[in-house]
Amino acid sequence: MTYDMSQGMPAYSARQATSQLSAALPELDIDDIPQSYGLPVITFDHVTKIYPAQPNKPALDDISLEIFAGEFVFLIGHSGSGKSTFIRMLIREIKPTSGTIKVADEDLTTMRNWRVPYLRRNIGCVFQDFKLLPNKTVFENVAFALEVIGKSRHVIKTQVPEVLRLVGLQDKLNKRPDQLSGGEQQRVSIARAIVNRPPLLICDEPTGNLDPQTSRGIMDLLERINRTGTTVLVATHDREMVDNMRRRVIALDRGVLTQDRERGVYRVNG
Amino acid sequence: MTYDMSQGMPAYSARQATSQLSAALPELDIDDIPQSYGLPVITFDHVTKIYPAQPNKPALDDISLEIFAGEFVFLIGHSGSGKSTFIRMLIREIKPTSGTIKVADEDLTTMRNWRVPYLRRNIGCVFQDFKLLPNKTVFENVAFALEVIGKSRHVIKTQVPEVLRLVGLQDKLNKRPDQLSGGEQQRVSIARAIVNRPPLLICDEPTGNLDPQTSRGIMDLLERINRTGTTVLVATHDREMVDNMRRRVIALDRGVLTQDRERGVYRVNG
Amino acid sequence: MASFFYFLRESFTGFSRNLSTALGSIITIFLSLLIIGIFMIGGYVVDNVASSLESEVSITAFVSDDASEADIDTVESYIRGLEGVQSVSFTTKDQALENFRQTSNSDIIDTLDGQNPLPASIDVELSDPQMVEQVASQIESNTTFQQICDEPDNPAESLKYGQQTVERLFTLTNYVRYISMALVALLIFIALVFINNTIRLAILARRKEIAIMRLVGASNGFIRGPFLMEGALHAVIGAALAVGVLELLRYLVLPKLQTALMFLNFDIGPTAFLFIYVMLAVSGLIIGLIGSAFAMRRYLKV
Amino acid sequence: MASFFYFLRESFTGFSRNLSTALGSIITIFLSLLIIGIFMIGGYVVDNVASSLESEVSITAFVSDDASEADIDTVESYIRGLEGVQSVSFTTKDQALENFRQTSNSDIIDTLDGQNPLPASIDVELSDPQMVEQVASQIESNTTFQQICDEPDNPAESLKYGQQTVERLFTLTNYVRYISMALVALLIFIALVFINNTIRLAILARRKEIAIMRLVGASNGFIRGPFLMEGALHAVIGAALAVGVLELLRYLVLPKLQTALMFLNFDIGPTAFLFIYVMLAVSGLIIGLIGSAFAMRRYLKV
Ligand SMILES: Nc1ncnc2c1ncn2[C@@H]1O[C@H](COP(=O)(O)OP(=O)(O)OP(=O)(O)O)[C@@H](O)[C@H]1O
Ligand SMILES: Nc1ncnc2c1ncn2[C@@H]1O[C@H](COP(=O)(O)OP(=O)(O)OP(=O)(O)O)[C@@H](O)[C@H]1O
Ligand SMILES: [Mg+2]
Ligand SMILES: [Mg+2]
Repeated sequence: MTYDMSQGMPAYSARQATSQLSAALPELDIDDIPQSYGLPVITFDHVTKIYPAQPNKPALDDISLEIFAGEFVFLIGHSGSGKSTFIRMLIREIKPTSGTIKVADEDLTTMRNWRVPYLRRNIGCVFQDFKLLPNKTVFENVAFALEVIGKSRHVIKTQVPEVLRLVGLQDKLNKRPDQLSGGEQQRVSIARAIVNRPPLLICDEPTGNLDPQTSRGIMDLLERINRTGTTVLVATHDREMVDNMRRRVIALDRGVLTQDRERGVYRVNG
Repeated sequence: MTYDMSQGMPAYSARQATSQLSAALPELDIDDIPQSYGLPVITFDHVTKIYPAQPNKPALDDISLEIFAGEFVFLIGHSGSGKSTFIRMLIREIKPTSGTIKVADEDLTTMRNWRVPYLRRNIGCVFQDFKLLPNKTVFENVAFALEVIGKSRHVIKTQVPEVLRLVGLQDKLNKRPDQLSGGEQQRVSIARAIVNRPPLLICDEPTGNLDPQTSRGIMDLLERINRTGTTVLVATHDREMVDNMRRRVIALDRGVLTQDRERGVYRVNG
Repeated sequence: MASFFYFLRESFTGFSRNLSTALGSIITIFLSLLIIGIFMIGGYVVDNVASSLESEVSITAFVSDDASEADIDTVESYIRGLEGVQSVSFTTKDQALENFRQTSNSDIIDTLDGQNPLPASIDVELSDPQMVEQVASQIESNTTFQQICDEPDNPAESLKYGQQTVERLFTLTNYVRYISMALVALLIFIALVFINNTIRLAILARRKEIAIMRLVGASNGFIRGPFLMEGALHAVIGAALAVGVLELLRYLVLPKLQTALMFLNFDIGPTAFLFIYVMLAVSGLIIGLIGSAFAMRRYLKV
Repeated sequence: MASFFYFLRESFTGFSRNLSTALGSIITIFLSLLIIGIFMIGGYVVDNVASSLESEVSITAFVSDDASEADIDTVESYIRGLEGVQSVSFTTKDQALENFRQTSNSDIIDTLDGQNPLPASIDVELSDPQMVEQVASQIESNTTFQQICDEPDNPAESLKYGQQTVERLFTLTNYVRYISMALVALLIFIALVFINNTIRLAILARRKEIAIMRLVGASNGFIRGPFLMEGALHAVIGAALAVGVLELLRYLVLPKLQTALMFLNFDIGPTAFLFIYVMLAVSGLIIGLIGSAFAMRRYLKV
């Protein structure tokens, strides 16, 4: 294959990238491959979400589950089955209609408004629609996640280019989002989510706009990040990826939890 | 499989949907399966596009090709290889830096500005980022494409619900885009593109946010639309789909045409 | 025509959807028109005062004590026939003394011991104050007047019309007019800028919407329609509000001001008000339409 | 402090990126402050006129022709010692006649045949025009004055200070003040509404940006910072422009107006101008900051 890595996917050897990231990632040893019986990072307890605009069809219906520290979980389901709703509740963009959600022992349903930014700084989130700041360059978009938590300009100047190189955007630093292709925007969103090394990483459809090769590169990256102890939750439609990686799979169907199994495959109905 | 069609994918039998659409689609007989040696609908003649913001790396580099009436063509390539640029030039959102582009014998490079809307009304386009009007409901977004070409309210009232049923959104008529899931928004964009039965249909990543089952439904729909004589161009990363359908595949790599073959598979490098 | 109704419907739904933007531009138009309206009313008041000052310009022709009544009648009817004269009246010596007593608060009258040094006079009111000099010279050249005037040696001395005062008055009222016109013009300009800014920002907030419409194949006219309609709708509502408030001012505040400030004349006719209101509505509409059209131009380059 | 510089940097880049929005709000602030400034200067002029009218309030105490100089001196020095009196001067009979001749344009003087019926008088200028009645009654009760006054039977008759005129003058100047204050208040209110509208629209145009910042974990303060900074920057630039234009007006237009309108007093001290400018800058800043903060509130509900 004559494909030049530096274009489609970041030019890193797995070894090199891992050591770079590991310097940045949470305090778990790299070799310490996490077990599912760690502490629960995410707890859903009979959670139901009914959007006011759609009162008689719950977007999520009585969901109870636990996700443990260090897990790598796929969230699958048909279009409109509630995956993004699940994720939006985790970062408290919305509140559940009933039930309780806990993230790292904090109850999101009773959390005070002013604490929400601190919650979000501990959750890296790749949004399905990217949510890049249109008036900032790629560099500034990623740097923003660091500025928000008060990192010094020196730290920003070194970490941002590094993480952009990891997602293969080293030569797009000064472009604005509307000067990027769809897949490049998606990778900026991924870079922003991982740049401040959050203990919890949530990705909503992180490879929907990426070709298979770049997707595989991103997935490898997520897996390596997971291996450093970060809990990773990925909502996806990519059957190939789910089937190949064989991790825990949670399936939703019209808001109902239909499947939750270790080493699962892409199949929505139990 | 217990999956209810009316949720994930439109509740139509292939027969029924075909007859509904055929009443609406261009004047080719359904049985008249088009041959690639029809008239050229799209002609690229040594087209190069260099974005001012990125002057030393052409987004498209000396592309020459022809797409004929009635063809079904996949456009593949890595993230950032120029697929969306290709499409944006077809609807004259941007002009090529050099070379000429013809759509149905009209030269887009010399086309007068006031004629552009008429060009666009003859091209159904599914945008990678959906481009839905945020202040209009699903119904209104789709209806807008008909209002623009001056269709009567009666026609709108019958055709819009029909096409929304085809993409499985019959119960979301009155939602606004921000009340929809990513995949639902994508399907609204598809509905808008096909509702006025354009002779040329261009889809940029139409299934990036859709689960495999819904994707297959959409692809079946596109195929049936193609069978009525509509020329269809689909930019995609969905390897499974390309490999299964075995249609003409055009591959781009960093702006260069690397492959153009009948009955191709997903492979970027010739 | 069908698309007119489409535009109308669109502008109404756009209205309810972008309520806060809509309110913003309506309030801006309303306040702008209100200021303009208040200043137009103020302009009328100033004009009233100026013309009442001007109308006080009159000519007094002093008549000698021994002029015969016939001669006086001749002169009076001669003056009445002159161009620019509105009315002519006669003031006897006694009336003159009485007037003086009333207008002057000096004690000089008391010292006269029954004498009356004041002459009788013919008082000429002018219909056109600017013609005062011409009328005066015509009176002066009248032979009968030259005989009966108070100072026959120099008839001009018997004519009083305060040349200086008249001239000063004209410069004053003209200045007041110019200044208030400049102020109104400035305010209208400022209102225009405000409204244009508001509309520009409102459209800026919807530039993405406009771009999408264009990508879907809407022609510029089709896109412009609802926005123009919306601008016009805002203008009409804003103008209606301004007219309403001005009517309130007219019936509630003006009468109070009038009793308080007797020396100003707030008596503005209903046609003047009608004129002001029509002006406001029309200019609001023009501003709204042109502002929208102008603000949209740069988003409609295809 | 580090984030202060972050905010500053952000507001500058925000500035250059959203140039047309920025220009819009700057122009709005500039024009609003300019109107307010012009009306504040106008207020000073009105005040000048009012107080010069008020300062013309004086008391004239008529003295009989046969009063001795010693008595007059006694009364003068008595009056000089009264509270509220600014200066005292003496007008002889001849001067009185001359003054009368100049101020009155009636021919009555010519008829006096060398007589001088006018009395001499002591003229009292007041430092506080509102004390006119009090000073007058004190003069009236002075025994020396009662002897030398023009009408010894009724000393009050020898004192002229135009009670009615004074009262009318006060109501007039007060009314003018109230009306101009009301007008200035209205204009300030309108300017506030305009600025708030502008800022609201500008932030509305960026509501998506704000929402994204919040989703990425920025605290409200962190988001508000650059926007407030930007609002303040616009306010400062707008205020500077307004001050510049007012300075131009002050040095180019005011002198011309002064020569044209002699009867108005445009003589406003530099401290008054300084006060106006500081007021403009401060109010612009407050408006910009509070406007931004207020406009942002609804987008910062978490
Ligand atoms: N703000 C909202 N108001 C009303 N309904 C909503 C809103 N947001 C989402 N929904 C509805 O809730 C359901 C779940 O939406 P969600 O975005 O969670 O789906 P999803 O699993 O992410 O789908 P996709 O894979 O297409 O992104 C959908 O039917 C959607 O229409
Ligand atoms: N407005 C722009 N200004 C400068 N460069 C641009 C602009 N738009 C796109 N580009 C660049 O041109 C290249 C091609 O972009 P394009 O959007 O065509 O890619 P694509 O094939 O659609 O990718 P994807 O699959 O990720 O959507 C990319 O490198 C992109 O960064
Ligand atoms: Mg989703
Ligand atoms: Mg693309």
